Amino acid sequence: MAEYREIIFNSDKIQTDDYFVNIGPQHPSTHGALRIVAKLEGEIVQSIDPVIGYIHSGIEKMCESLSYPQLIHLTDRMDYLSAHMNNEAVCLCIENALQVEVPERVKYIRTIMDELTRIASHQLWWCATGMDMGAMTTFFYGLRDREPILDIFEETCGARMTFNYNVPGGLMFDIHPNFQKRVKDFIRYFRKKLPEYDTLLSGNVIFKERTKGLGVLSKEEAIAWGVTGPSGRASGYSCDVRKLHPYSAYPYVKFEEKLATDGDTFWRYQLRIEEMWESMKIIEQLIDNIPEGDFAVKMKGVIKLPEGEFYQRVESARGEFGVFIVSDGKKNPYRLKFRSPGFSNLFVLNELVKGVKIADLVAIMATLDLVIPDIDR
Amino acid sequence: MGIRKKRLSEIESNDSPIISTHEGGSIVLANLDAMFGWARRNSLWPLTFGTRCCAIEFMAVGASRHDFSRFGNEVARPSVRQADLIIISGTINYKMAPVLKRLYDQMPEPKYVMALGACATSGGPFYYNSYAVVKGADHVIPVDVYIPGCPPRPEAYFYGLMQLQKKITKDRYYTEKKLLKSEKLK
Amino acid sequence: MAFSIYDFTDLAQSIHNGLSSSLTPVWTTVIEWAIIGILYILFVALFGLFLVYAERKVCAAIQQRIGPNRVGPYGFIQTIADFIKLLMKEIINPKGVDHFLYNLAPYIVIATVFIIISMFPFAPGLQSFDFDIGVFFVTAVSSVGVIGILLAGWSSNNKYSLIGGIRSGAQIISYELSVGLSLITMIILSGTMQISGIVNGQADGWFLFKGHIPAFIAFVIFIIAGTAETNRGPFDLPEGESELTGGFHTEYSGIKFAFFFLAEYMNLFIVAAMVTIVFLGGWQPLHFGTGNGFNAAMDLLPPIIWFFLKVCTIILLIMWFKWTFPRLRVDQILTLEWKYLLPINLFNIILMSVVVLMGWHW
Amino acid sequence: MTNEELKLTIAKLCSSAEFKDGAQFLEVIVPAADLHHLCRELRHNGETAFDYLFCLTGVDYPTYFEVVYHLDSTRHRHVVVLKARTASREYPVLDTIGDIWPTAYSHEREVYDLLGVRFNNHPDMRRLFLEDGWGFPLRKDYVDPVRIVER
Repeated sequence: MAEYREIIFNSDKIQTDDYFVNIGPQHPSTHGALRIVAKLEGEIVQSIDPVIGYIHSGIEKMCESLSYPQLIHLTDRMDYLSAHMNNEAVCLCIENALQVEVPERVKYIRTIMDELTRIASHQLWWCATGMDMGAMTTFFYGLRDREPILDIFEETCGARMTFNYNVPGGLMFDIHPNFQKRVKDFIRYFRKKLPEYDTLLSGNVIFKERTKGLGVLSKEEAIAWGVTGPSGRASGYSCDVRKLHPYSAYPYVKFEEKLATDGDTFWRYQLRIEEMWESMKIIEQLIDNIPEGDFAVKMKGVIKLPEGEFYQRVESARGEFGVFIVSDGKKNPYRLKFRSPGFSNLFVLNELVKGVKIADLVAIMATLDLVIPDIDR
Repeated sequence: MGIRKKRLSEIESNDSPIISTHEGGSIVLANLDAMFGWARRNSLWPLTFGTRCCAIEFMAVGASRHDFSRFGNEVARPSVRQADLIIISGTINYKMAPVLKRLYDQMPEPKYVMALGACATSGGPFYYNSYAVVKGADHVIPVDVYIPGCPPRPEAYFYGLMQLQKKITKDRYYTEKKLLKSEKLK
Repeated sequence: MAFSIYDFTDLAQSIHNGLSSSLTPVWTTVIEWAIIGILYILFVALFGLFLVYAERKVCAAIQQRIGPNRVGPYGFIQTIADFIKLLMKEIINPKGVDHFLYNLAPYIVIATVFIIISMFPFAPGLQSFDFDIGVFFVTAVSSVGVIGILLAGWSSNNKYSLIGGIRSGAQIISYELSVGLSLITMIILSGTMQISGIVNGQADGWFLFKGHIPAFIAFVIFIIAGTAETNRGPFDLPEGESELTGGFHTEYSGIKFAFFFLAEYMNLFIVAAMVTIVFLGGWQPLHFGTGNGFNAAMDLLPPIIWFFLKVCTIILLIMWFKWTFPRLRVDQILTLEWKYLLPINLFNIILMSVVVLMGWHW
Repeated sequence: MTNEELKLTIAKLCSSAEFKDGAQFLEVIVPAADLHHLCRELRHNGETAFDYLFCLTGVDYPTYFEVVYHLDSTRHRHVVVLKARTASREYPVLDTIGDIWPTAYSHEREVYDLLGVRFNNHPDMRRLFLEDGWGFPLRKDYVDPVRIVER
């Protein structure tokens, strides 16, 4: 839909029925600096054109001039809500390329941190979804429950959001002695609080009316557009990397991959809530069994990957996150590409919003869970 | 008449312009300024503008634990026309810079800018080797307060907010405007 | 009467007598107008500021926060700071707006508020106009406010504003029906359209209890429709932050925005006051039957306090809606009105007519 | 299917494909002319059924650009990596595969934006992240003395 450009420059093509509205780059519902050019007829969206790049910072280019341990901190700033998974993806990629086996303890801690990050991310997504739907109070409930997780993160690695906790070969440092107790406290607390989310938002009749049957994405479409994560699983597309290509401690735990068949906005919402329950189950299975041992293996001072191409997929909070490293044997990568889940998820939006209202566009966008720096990189 | 107005150029930085102008009128103006300063610093409505991770910390500032509404700071306006404060929370790149500039221009006076986090202050982690990032938002618009951190903790935000409040208290907007006017007349 | 010491009729009469004894009738009228005008402006400003403060505290309580607490005790003068700041903000006239309409719109909205408020009896004798068709007048004037919003949306030369304005038009025109029909239901019960008559008719029991089921249905519908009329959540489509940034007031700054802001809260007061007058007995204390001890105890509280107590309760309820519910979609709002509220209302009118005809009300 | 079987199948579909084994996934170097044909076959052939394109990216080499396609099959769960090389670095061009996997349209725009590889038959070949008139930053010879602070 590049036609708005033509229309702007060729005034004889102007139609009186349709008009274009720029949503963003500064707009409360675009979750950052996304611009959506929407072609509207009255309130009804005809088609949209996502214009991205307002937060593009050239991370892939920067990585080419950084060494491997250095570039990990940039992955924090991409999808800052699943920073730990991004870190882990790069570390796993490097470890697989060097064929380093990390200690079991590292695997357990990484998995627990992954799942905590996932819960925190989904909580924030829940806040934002509620706000986009006009229910302001969700914002405060979600962030209230997110703070205890951030406390755990802070105690573990000193940062609330951008951890830089993973290093190739293990972790930056060992967990705090309080870690297990704090995590267990949190799980106990959050098991009580999570039903509140249903009471406040998903149990509400207005919410159900607004989301059910809206923005339906079929399984075939989801696969073809590469929509992964809870958004893809809502369409019945089994795409959980934790199940398909298990990494870290995921082979040791029992958990369900939640699937839905409807593929509408409501199920994209519901699956994220259910994922939080699953994440808590995973953490509970691991938290008492963290084995003793080293928190990192000794790596060489300068990490050099062998020549070749390496790909690592992990399940981030938004879907399949991939790292593709082309190495020429030097200490920094020749080419590094991040396959961000949001990128694919964003471009399916045009398929979902044809013929819906503006308010629905916002709702659909919210349940696709877009993090714009993740898309722009 | 015995009243001599000081020219703007004669006023030194520590020389309060209020005392030297009139005896009667200036005190009213000074009090007006104090009142406006009080009103402005206690009612800083931010624009909902966030680009990167700092925006999430900004949301955390608004949430229940930290709660910036205590400062009268919570009325986040989505429209620039009603906002007093742009909090640049995140990276500004070359594509975003004109947008930011435009937002700033659309804001009504008096307006304040806070650079939250390393990216907005200097480009932060994207300072070196990045082709897209503006090395500090102050290349685009004037910034009043810089808050370090990547991202800054909510406490840091509050410290920055208080610094901004202090700065606004010192504003002599009304008296200076009068002075400027009289300067022009001469 | 038990509340005669709280009656303002004598006070108003004595002021009037004092003025007319020394002045010509024309001057008396002018001065009385001025006094009333100043009183209303003061009331709107102060009560509006109080409502803004109350909303911030109420939403803070719902959201487990503290709310403003730095300016004055418990942040009580926070909104005064906001107001002074808004007064001193630069007023921007964006390029391409229709200047006349753009500047007129906020005044229409705020003027409507004043006209309607002049109809309300805050206490016995504290009412400036008392038409025969008071209720009709209130509903008629309250629809003028939407013209202000439509003009604001249209003249701003902004697509968000336009969508917001049109949404507001559709919404208020629809919900005006429900408001009107629920009022008609109550008019059937009360037998008068005069506001003082309605209030006086509830001396021995509020209409909410007198009218049995139909009155209760009308009450619920009136609160829903009234919330929609004030453009507040879950019906805040015209502003719909997440979709339309600011909606119809996107382009307004400074004092003009303050007018919209104030008018929103005063509309809240108007709806609450109408509910109070029509369903909850206006300034009448809570009475059951006649001449018992309970009624005497209730009379101890002055009527003006009763009035504001009821108003504030309703306002609290409407604020609670806003901070709990997600926003409706525009077609759902219209569906709710035309498919559910309107038929229920029409049925309810018949029910009420039967109740009144058969004399089943007290 | 195992990598060996995949190799046989692909060799049948496209005789000029070169294979590189021993890496993480099976890597196939496809001539640019056969790319679209092979992709269509891989997508619609029931045995291969590569219906999920999970990564598409470009790499800048000294004499050519290489576009790398990571394909996954949700039915058989096997992965193959296709690589197509442009004929030259001066005017790099390949066929689009967006009609086979629609997600490729946006990924190809990204490759065009950052590397300058054009795609034939792409309906919307615009810049994605950057504005018109920028260079192609992921090329190794990209210099921007104004915007880049070198360390």
